[in-house]
Amino acid sequence: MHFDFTDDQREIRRTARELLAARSGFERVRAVAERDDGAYDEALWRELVELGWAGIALPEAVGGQGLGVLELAILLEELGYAVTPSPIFSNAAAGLLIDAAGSDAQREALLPGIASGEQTATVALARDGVAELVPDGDSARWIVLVEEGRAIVCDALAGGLEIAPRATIDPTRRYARVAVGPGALSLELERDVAAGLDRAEVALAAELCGLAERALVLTVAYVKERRQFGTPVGAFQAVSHRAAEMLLETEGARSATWFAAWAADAEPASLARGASLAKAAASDAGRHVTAAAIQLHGGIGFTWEADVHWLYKRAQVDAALLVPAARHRARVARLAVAAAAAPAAAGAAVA
Amino acid sequence: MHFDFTDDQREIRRTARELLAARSGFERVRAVAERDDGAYDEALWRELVELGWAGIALPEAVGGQGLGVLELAILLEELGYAVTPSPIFSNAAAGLLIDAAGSDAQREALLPGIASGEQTATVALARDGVAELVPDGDSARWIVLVEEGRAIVCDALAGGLEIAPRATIDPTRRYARVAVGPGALSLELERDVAAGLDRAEVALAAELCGLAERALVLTVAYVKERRQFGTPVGAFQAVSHRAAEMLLETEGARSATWFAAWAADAEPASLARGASLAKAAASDAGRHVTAAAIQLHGGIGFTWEADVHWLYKRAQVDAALLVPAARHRARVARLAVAAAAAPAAAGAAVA
Amino acid sequence: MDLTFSPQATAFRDELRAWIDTHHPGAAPEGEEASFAWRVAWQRALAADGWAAVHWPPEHGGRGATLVESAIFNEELARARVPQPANVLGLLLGGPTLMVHGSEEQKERFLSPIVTAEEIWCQGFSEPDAGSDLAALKTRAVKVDGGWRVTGQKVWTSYAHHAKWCMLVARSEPDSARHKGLTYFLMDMEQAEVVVRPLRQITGSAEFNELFLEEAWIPDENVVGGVGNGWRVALTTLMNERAGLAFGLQVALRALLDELTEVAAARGLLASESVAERLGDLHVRCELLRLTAYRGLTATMKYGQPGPEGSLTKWMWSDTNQRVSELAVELLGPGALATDSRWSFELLRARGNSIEGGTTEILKNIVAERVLGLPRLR
Amino acid sequence: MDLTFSPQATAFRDELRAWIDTHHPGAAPEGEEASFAWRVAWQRALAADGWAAVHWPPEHGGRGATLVESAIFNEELARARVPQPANVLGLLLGGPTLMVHGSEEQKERFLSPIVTAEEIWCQGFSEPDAGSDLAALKTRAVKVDGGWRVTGQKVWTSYAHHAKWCMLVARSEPDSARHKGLTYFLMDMEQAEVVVRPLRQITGSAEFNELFLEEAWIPDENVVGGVGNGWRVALTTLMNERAGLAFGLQVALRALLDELTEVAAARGLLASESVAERLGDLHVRCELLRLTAYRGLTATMKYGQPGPEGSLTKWMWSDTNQRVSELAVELLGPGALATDSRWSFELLRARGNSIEGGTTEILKNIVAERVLGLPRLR
Repeated sequence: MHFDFTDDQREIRRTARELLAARSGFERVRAVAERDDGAYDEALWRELVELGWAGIALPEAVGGQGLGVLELAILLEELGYAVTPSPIFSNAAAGLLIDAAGSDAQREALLPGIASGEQTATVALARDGVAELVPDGDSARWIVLVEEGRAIVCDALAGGLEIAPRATIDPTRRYARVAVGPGALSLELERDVAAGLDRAEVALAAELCGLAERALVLTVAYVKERRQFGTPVGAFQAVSHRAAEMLLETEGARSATWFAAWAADAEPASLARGASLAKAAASDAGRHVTAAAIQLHGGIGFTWEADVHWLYKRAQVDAALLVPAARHRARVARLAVAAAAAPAAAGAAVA
Repeated sequence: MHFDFTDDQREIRRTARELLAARSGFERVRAVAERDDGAYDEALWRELVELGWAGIALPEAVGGQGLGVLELAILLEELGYAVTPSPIFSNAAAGLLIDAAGSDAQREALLPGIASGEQTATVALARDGVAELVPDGDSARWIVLVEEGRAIVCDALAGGLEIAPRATIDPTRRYARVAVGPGALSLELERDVAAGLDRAEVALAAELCGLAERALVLTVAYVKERRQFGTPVGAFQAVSHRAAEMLLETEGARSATWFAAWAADAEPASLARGASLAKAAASDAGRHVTAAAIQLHGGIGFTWEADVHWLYKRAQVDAALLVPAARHRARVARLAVAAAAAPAAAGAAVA
Repeated sequence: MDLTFSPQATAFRDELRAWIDTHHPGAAPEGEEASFAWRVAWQRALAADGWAAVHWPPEHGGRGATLVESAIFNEELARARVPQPANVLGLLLGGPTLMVHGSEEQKERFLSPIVTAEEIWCQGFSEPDAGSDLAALKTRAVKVDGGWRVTGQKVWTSYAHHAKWCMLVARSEPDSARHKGLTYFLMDMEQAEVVVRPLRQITGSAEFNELFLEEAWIPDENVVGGVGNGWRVALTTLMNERAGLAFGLQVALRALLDELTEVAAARGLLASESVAERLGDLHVRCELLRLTAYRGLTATMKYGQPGPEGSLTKWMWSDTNQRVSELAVELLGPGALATDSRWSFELLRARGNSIEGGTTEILKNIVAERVLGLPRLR
Repeated sequence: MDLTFSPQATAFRDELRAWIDTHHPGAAPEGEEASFAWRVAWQRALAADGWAAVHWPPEHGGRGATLVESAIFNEELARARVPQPANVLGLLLGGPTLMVHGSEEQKERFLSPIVTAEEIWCQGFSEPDAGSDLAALKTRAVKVDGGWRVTGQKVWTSYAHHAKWCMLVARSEPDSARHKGLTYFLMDMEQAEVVVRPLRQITGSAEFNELFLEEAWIPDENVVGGVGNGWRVALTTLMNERAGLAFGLQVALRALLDELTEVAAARGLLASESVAERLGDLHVRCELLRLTAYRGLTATMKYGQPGPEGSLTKWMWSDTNQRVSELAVELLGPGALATDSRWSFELLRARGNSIEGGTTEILKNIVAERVLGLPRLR
């Protein structure tokens, strides 16, 4: 039992933290957010791709790095921490889903481009063939739409899709509405979608954890400095206890997300429960902690000039993507009932 | 628009507050709670009956005082404030239901005894003829059971009922489990049950408001006196802000309960919404505020010797009686949809 | 207890409704300037028929409306989805403050152009280092011949770029501490020594401004309530701030919630107990707010001025308003976060509710200290 | 990261499970005295096979279990629904404190009878006026020939009526302030100068006691860690308090939640999304607690001793435990509040969770100050 990162995993974290601090500081995030077209920093994208991060959790056979969902989660937590404008998340989430649910032929056809970052992919839930908000939906080559337990992969170059860029409250990422028209070219992934979707949820949860973590860090620094009534405001329990609650939510979400990522790699039988724990906890933490950060910044936190709102906005969208937290919670309860009804051979893991 | 009590109503409040402070202080509550049989103070009951309070909201024609649900609510708030061990609530709630849902003949047969306190009544929801917890179910002559929109009145003296006294966490009131056997004598109330049940909910909400109010008063007094770290604990925001939240919940619940009581008397079209607002708000307030009171009393609050637990315990049971708060909330939403679909002639009232 | 409106109040409401029906200004035009001009025109229309300042006494162009009628006025405006008059700060804060603390000359000079929107007012209280801690303000007023020279910075000043007059609190005794040595001024915004810079919010729009004052000029006759008495005068303004807008805000909140309820019902979502319970919870909160506000009105009528209980309703309102748009996003899914959805703006704007006009933390302090009588720390 | 147990830890668990299977003491007998005697017998059975003090070093009768094995030990006890050993305070708090701060003679004298339950221990820290503010304690120890005479009052002393030894912190320097001038003693409970009075809780039962000390005698050799060093020694005890029981408590919480889930499922309540979501919410909280506790274990292994993060898990546990019985009442209706229902006791007992062993308010202070590094007030 070792519930912490290995040295190699720490190294990924350190590299990402340093690179993104240097190349994706808030001034760069702001520059992207304030562009009319919201175009990402091409040079940064190339750099991430060169580090192999587009395919970090994909098998070496398709050009990935052959690392695990856990390593991807570490990376995405850092990308969330930096609110980096980048298609890394959407591409990785779609890659995880295709890797898990695609046939060998489908994986060989689709994954190399995703792993190399040359033909990116994205994923969203659809209803009647329409996905209201697809992250990077206007730049991805492959758009994976999940509806009623089926996943189809649409080729954006092949026509038949209506893809309309759609501005959201989160200007640090590009989004599009995607509707599948009658002439669209798509193929259905042949294997079970659930485990792939769960892996995508873990990726999303990791980004949410990073957003919460950063919101907490900014807030703690601010309330130590900001003085009112002759004392740093962080000394008031109204502030310090709320900050403690932010920590509680953030650390709880990270525990669940790391567990789920580990389970995806090492104990797939625990993935369904883990992914639901992670998404439920991280979408709450992401939304609550970033909202608390605005509140504890006071008036400043409500200004465009302060950076805390980028975190809040991204967290809102992340929490709304894929399956809503309420459904994950209900699922956790039903999984508990099922587990009680059919107690498996006691697992060897901590949870 | 005058959202406050009249002088007459204030007089009821003052009389009740003074009488119960003198005759139902915590030492008397404790004496009843610690008796094995939990028998009430007979002399107090006679005194309440002599004041006409057993039938305060029943028509003069059946021997009541002919006052309104609002006057009853004022009284029950005080009985909650004092956690008085007494069948007043159960008898009044059943009386309201019978008055609203009974035919003229049924009302003439049942209400005089209830109004005079000579043949008390009680009310509970049943499932398959069984009510798990009926307040004063072992002493009432008439037991009203509501099930699937029907209300039957059972005569406890006529046999055929299984009535088993049942101890609960609230030793300040007597409860029983009541099951209707095949030989039970019962009559079904002939008119619509909903409005009567709503009136009973308002009565319950009023008692909950009083419990919350008292818990707040005890807590504010305690945290002004209790010192830790060299200062009254009430100066710490962890305490003072929680006390402010207790006030917010208490006052919100009172606003709703008084509105609902007024509507029962003066604007029956608003009663359904009002009763649901009142029960939802008051059961939350009652449970939360009394729990917070224990917490803010610290270790002392967890002892049998401190009196704050009587409030907590009564509030738990009250909140669980009749229709659960969650169903009231759902009902409020559905009433809002219905109101939007068929906008009535704009009411003249504030809400 | 009588929760019906009196025949007079009902007549007032009916007359107002009928008037709004025939004078409804339609939808707001695009653009901030055009929209403000439209609100000025709207106020002039209101003023022409005596509806701009209903709560003011008739001698100053009002109707002497009762508190209930004032509440009805704000509710009806919100219900009809017409805007507040352009000079809302002059009408709600500036005028009433002058009526309490102003000299006869000041009332004569300033009140009438408030009603007609000839002169727009703004409020210069907050400073970057004196937000919740208003008594910490640093803007200093130096006495010179015939008046004062004021230097400093103000923030969260809405309407500053349209305003002729600013209600300004500044430190008129050098090195005075906290609440002492402050004076309340009316400052002419039309001078080079006052620079207004829009302050963009997280919504992307700029409702507020920063003011930079560099020896701005204020003549002696524009001191309100006497030199050194600024804290007391400012409290009158703040009291009106918390009391005044509540009824309009709460009707707007209810309208928003009704809209969400309708959308949810139309999508069939209310078949789910979970959705019905969560929506119902917000309806309950909304109604508790409204009922508690009306209770406060009765108390105010009884005791002559709004009490600290107004802090409760501001707190309830901001909390509930935040919950409505949050629930909208949860129920309606990610599309609600697109800028073409009305919910996305509401979600962002609502985050300010628990900060503006007294943070929730400060409101809880006020409730604890002034309603519950708990001790202050230190 | 590796969340599986090592082969050794798994072997430890399997051996323990098998041992418990064959030594399970069955259900507790009725009555407090009988129940305690049964727990003493249970501890002796554990001790006979080396299971009583698994986390102690072998030379003192332990197994030198790793932190993970200790966690497994507590989890397995809870899972099998067998009680903690009778001398839990000696095993978890007293022994470990002596191993750090005690003299060789003290270890020789006191440790072994802890393991065998020959001598039961209790803890005398809290006082009526020194609850959360432990440094305010007033019980005074006066130096006399060969020892000390101690006078004062202690409260929340569990096991006092069974105990031979009390870990007692008292003020040994008259008029010393706060953390200074305190000394940590081992006080013999078997003397007339110590009066134990049971303290009844809101559940009706008396888990705790009050201690009244009137010139109670403590010989010099029973000072632990030196005169005047009591605060530091007491902190060691408190640190072990928060760390030790977490794993058992959390398994008990999960068992309770599973029971509620089963009852709800059996009644068909999980068909409602609302019920499934609310139950699921508690399962999520329960799992976050468990996972975070295991993360804390890894951190403790790395840094040598439990960190202040333990405050997070205590807080999460008490909050979640309270929610479980509250939800039980909401889902199961008023019958759950009858004393013949297992939920009614849980509901009342859980209210103490956020008070005992550090109130949630104090835990938030600790998290804010020691984990986040926020300034203290004054």
